[in-house]
Amino acid sequence: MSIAVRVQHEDFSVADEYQALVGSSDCGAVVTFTGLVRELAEGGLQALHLEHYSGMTEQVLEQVARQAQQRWQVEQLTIVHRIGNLALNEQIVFVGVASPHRCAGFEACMFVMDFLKTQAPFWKREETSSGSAWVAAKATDQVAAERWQVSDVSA
Amino acid sequence: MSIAVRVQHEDFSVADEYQALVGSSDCGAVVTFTGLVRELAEGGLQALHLEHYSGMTEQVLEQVARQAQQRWQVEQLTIVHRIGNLALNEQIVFVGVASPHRCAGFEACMFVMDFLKTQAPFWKREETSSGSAWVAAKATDQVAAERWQVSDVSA
Amino acid sequence: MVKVKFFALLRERLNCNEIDVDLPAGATVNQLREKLALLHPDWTRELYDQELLCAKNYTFVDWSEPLADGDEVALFPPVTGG
Amino acid sequence: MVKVKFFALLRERLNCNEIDVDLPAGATVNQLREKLALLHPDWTRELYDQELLCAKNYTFVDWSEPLADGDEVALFPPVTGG
Repeated sequence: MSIAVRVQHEDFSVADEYQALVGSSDCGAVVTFTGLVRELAEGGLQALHLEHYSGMTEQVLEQVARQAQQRWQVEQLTIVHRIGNLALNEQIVFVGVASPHRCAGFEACMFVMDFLKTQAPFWKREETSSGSAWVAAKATDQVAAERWQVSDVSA
Repeated sequence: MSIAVRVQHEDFSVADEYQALVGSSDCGAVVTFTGLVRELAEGGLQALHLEHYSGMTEQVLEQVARQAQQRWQVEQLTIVHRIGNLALNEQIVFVGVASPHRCAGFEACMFVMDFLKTQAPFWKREETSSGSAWVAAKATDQVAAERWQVSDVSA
Repeated sequence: MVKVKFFALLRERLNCNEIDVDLPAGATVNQLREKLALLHPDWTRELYDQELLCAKNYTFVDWSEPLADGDEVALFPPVTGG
Repeated sequence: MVKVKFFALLRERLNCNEIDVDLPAGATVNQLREKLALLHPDWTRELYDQELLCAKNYTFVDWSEPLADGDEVALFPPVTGG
């Protein structure tokens, strides 16, 4: 059982992350999630800026990963999150899980994403043709995290 | 909205499949599942043989993919399943979903895997040091498929 | 004439990949099974396995499904792919 | 002495990345907030935003959390990563 957490400016390679996950022995199921910079409903997105709280971010991500490993049978769990300026269609976040069983893999991956979205100190600012604005938190993300009924990821 | 279904002897590249998924425009979330040949609990697995019902398999997989696209907002859905002889740790199956939202991506990917497991005419035979045996269907797979409450994928 | 295909463990146990069967018009898959058991009494136990699945022309059907000339029927055990 | 960091929209609105604050022993995060509002009355509205989150030494805490000399406190809006 092993955890890898990285917060970085550089892009990541899903191919390399996948290979690292299957390199861990005897995993029958590998689930990956990749989040990318999307165009806005109203259009005009020029770039996304990602701010984070260095030190706390890494700690929260490791706690979330450890909680996932406690709840599900997970052999390898990788979280990579980018910071800084990202262009349209660039990769933002990767969560990969290698598990003996597909249900455990899917649930652990969803759990990590739901808690990352609501607990990890990252903030997005959207640069559009009409200016720059911080992204508002989504109630749906809060609801998604609450379905796991874990009150405190820092526990 | 596009679907790709392949049943093949050759291995597949998760890196290439991922690139094809993100190549579809404006997908904020890409979820992939990869199933690999696992060692048995009791050990001794030498190879896995995968038989299928040519013609029906492809049709069932396309129906499952279309159902996923009807239920969730999915821009691109890829299913690749191998047949023939596979060695330990080889890749068996890939399901990839590009979606505007992560929850839709996760659910569509799980749905496809659950129905593939219970509806697509593939059969596994395990070759071990003590002989060869067909794999028995798992009740847990049936339960996983039933949670989606779709009575008939061929509808 | 209906073409019947067998797969996996069933194919091995019957030692038969496929067989053509003459059926009266409107016969069901269950009547096809009865005819197969008459033609091959040693297949009876496998053909009446409770878990056996059947498909007609690449689509899952019930045993009560009516058959027409030229249909392809497949009989097989529960699937185990993925 | 406690170090206070601000992030994202809050940092921009206060026009302040971080500030050191002297506090009596055993003061809470809420008392830290009161002191900040006394020192910078124009920050009051932002500091009392209902959605504001606080962390002490990289861990989320309640406003009633007691602080000690050398602690690092962070105040920030709801997170929006991923």
